[in-house]
Amino acid sequence: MGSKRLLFGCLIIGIFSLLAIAAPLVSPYDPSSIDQAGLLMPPSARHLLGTDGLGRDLLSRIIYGARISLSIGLIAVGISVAIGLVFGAVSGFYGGLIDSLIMRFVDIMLCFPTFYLILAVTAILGPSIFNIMIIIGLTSWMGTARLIRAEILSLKEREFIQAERAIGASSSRIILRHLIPNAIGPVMVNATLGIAGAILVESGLSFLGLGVQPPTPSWGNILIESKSTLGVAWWITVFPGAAILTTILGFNFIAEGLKKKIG
Amino acid sequence: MGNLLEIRNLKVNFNLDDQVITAVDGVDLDVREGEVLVLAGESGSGKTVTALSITRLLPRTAEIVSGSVMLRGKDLARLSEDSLAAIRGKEIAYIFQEPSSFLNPVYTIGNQLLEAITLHHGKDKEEALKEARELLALVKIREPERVLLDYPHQLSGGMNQRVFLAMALACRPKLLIADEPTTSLDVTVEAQILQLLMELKMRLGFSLLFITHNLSIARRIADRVSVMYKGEVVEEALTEDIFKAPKHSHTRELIRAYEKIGRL
Amino acid sequence: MILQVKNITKTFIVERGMFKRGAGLVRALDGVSFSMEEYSALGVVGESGSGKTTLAKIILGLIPANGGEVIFDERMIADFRKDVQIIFQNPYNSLDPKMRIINTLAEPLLIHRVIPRHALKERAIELLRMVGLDEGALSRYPIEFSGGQRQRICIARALASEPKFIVLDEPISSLDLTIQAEMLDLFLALKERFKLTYIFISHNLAVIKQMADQVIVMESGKIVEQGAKDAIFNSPAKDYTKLLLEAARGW
Amino acid sequence: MLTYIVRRLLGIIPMLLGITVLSFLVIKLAPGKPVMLQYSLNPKISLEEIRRLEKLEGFDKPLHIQYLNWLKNLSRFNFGRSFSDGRPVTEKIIERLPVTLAINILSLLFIFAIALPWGIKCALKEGTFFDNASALTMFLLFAAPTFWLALLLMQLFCINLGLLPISGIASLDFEYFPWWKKLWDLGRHMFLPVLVSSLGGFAGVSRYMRSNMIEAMNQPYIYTARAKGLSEATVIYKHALRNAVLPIVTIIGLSIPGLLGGSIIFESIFAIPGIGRLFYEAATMRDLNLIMAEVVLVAILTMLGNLIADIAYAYVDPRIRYGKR
Repeated sequence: MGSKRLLFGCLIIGIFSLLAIAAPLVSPYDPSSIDQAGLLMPPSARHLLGTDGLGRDLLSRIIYGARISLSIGLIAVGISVAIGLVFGAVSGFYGGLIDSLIMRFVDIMLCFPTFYLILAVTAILGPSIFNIMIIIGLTSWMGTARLIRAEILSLKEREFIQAERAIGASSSRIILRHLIPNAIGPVMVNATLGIAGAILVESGLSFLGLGVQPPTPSWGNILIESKSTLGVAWWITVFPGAAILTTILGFNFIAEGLKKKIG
Repeated sequence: MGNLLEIRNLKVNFNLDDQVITAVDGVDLDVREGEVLVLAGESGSGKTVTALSITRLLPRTAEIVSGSVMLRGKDLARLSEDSLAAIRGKEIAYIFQEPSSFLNPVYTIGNQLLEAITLHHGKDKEEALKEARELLALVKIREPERVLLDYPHQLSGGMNQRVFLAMALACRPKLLIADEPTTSLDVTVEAQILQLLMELKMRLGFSLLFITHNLSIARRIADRVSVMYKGEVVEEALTEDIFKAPKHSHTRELIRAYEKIGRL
Repeated sequence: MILQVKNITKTFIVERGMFKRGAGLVRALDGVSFSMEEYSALGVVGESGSGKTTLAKIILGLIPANGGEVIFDERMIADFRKDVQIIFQNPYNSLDPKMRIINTLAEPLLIHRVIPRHALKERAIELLRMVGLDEGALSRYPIEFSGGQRQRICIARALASEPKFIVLDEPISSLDLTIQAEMLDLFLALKERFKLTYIFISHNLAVIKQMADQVIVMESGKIVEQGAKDAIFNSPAKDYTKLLLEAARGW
Repeated sequence: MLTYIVRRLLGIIPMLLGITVLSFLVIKLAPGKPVMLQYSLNPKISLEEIRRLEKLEGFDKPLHIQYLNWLKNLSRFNFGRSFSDGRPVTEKIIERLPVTLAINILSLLFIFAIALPWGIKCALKEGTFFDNASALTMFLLFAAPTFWLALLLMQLFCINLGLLPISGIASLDFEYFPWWKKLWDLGRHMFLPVLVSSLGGFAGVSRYMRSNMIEAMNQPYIYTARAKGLSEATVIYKHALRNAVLPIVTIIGLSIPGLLGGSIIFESIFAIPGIGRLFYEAATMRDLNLIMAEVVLVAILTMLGNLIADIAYAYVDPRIRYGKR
């Protein structure tokens, strides 16, 4: 069951990643080239997924959008896992005052609904792809930090860590050779879910017009148009949303599969 | 003495994701009226599964493949779930290994005890409360009023096991099945609980099926001993005989180990 | 004197439920003192909460004491971490689940540079044979072994650095009866072979009787009675010791 | 119990301090001077004027003094004036708050009224078609972006079926309706927003309830309950349910930030004049005073939600309420 899900998830994400990497090769049109033949054309042989309000090919825009959405997800989570890992590990391993300080900071950060914080910062710093990655990363590490801390606290109680100390292993050896290999599984699961979350946040931001700015296509900002084309051009609503849904599902499947694998 | 319980050819499988494991493989077992039968064996020998099979208290993955469980001529294996529920607690009661986790953490002792008292006999609240106090006195709990209002986590393991015993005896069952009831307790508390159990058995006259891996307990309390090994009963004999002249090689091995580390 | 334990105290802070005021202090150890001769075997007996395991961890320096000191005779114990080892109760928790047995066994050898790198594998095999396993175990993970086998691996790891002193903390109580008996034989054999001094902690008096020549009886963090094995078992002085013996013998 | 509550209430103080410091720093990230930002669109204002205004608002003082001044104003619920229309920020928020709270509270009720029994049913039918089908549905709900679901539902209910109004919270002629028609009108307008804001939480809570229930059903005390001879219904609804439901209390607290965050998106889609939409407008116009006030407000709401949930949980779980004797 676990491995089947894992495989399925990897397949989905693999396909999207390939499309994203090979975008210039596989997309039928340039994402910003306008087909004079018509705007809001329904799906046809010429435009597999139809065209948007400016007459741009929707499929090409979705393929290029995958680049933006996936890389934002990946890099944002990279940042958040790095921060979470450091804070969580320090907190769990050393305990005491530093632990309570870090955990209070986490509590405070968690009081801010992420979307408010992200929106506030993008509003102030301006919405660029770079800013969005950083901001999502900076506002989503708390879960990872708590997870790592809890893992390390429970591992520290396990007798094999005590046994390592008894044979004279140094702190760095214990952290690197025993704590991290044993804690990494749950972190991977958490990170995979984090990518899904980051992609969702990015699409929401872009949908609100405070994320990736047109004409650069992202799955969220393609959907902006669907507000005004509701009832007129269903394909503009359905396809980009389906791309987001499938990607999120893919990452969730991977996470579920990993969780089962780890036991 | 007649047989209170007769188990014949009991076979229990566990259906796991990718395999079927036979935990109990053709067990025959008799519990006589008023006796103490110790079912001894190491972990994984199938003794607990056998005990739980008697009233079908098994986890979902387990399946009784064949066999009969006759309680005074009634085959429990063929009873409907409802008729079996009428027998559980009333005629056959259980006590378990870790009393503190076998009691529900979110209800008071009083609540759980009253439930056992009123379930099989319609009693009004006053009567039931009186009965509850008497039961706690029976298991030698000194402050019954206080204990009735306590939650399980507020009591020690030994106290919880006493409460558990009171609960099991609420309907004066004919058979008490005790699954390693003292294993999680300290030796001094273990001795007290065992003593209490034997005293109550004399007073109330139930039969006791006692499951343990500890042969020194078997030696102390058993009339007869059945030894289980890999899902089968490999030997059954009077206590004296089995310690003096064990027949099966596994029994011999067990007794040798017991002589070495179980016996002072 | 290979070991002197002087007046050890240890208190733990415990939360007592959210609505009771503040935290309570529990005295896990209260003025514990004893000493051991070289090649002797000390049995520590007590019920849960008596402080046995805390004592073991303090001797090993795994947790700090609040007061008192532990002294290993410097002439005999050269390198503390190499020469003093511990075996824990639960073999299912004592091995890193993510590590092959060969790496687990190699760790103490690498840390203490006992032997050159190229001889690691050979030494690991030797260690496994010593505890009754064979080299097939090397490339496997802990999950593939039974409790008894895991405990054997733990012993092999403890012996890897050729210690002089071992603390055995309830090393057999989570195993099946027949396996327990085998393990005791193994300990006794290894004791002879490596001239070990050890502390054997157990709640089981019958096991203590076999494994120790000196005995300490503990209750709630204090030493109730200590003395030679025969004295404790045949003519106990304290009520608590009598109670324990009585419980172990039956009534 | 009282000491615990007092202790938790005292714990709020450092939290509040942290929340305000963090919010303050976020705003100070802004490149350029806030006053510049505020008046940059107004060509009539001279540089001297800006200096004067800066002094007036204390922007020339060191950071910690600015913070203290801000805190002082904050304690009087004075967040300054909105950059966009010059009205007091507090007034604007108070005007918008009831709608958002109403929708979120309705969503919470909706989530729990359906998700709890649903989760229990899945747990009891573990592994059956019903359970698997619902697992898949929840998985999909979890993965779908809320705003996309909102768009699809709007397409379906408002355009294809024409059953519901597409946006706003009331019809134009609302004021002239008799009370029952007002209620009906409100209901029709609220239906989709409440549904959309519930979906994500619904998936989460029902899965959580399911796993809690499965766990509870496998606990030793369930064997005890069966061994007593209790009926399966009593075993489930007395012994397992209580244990499975208790931790849900804390989930209410934890779901608050998600709901408030979601408000931004669905309020702007459905054109609902709540604080979410207000915040969105403030963000697009870089209305700093308003942004800051709302960030602090939602953080405090979240903190209070968690606090209440924690205390409630401690109260309902006897293991926490009473310690060991």
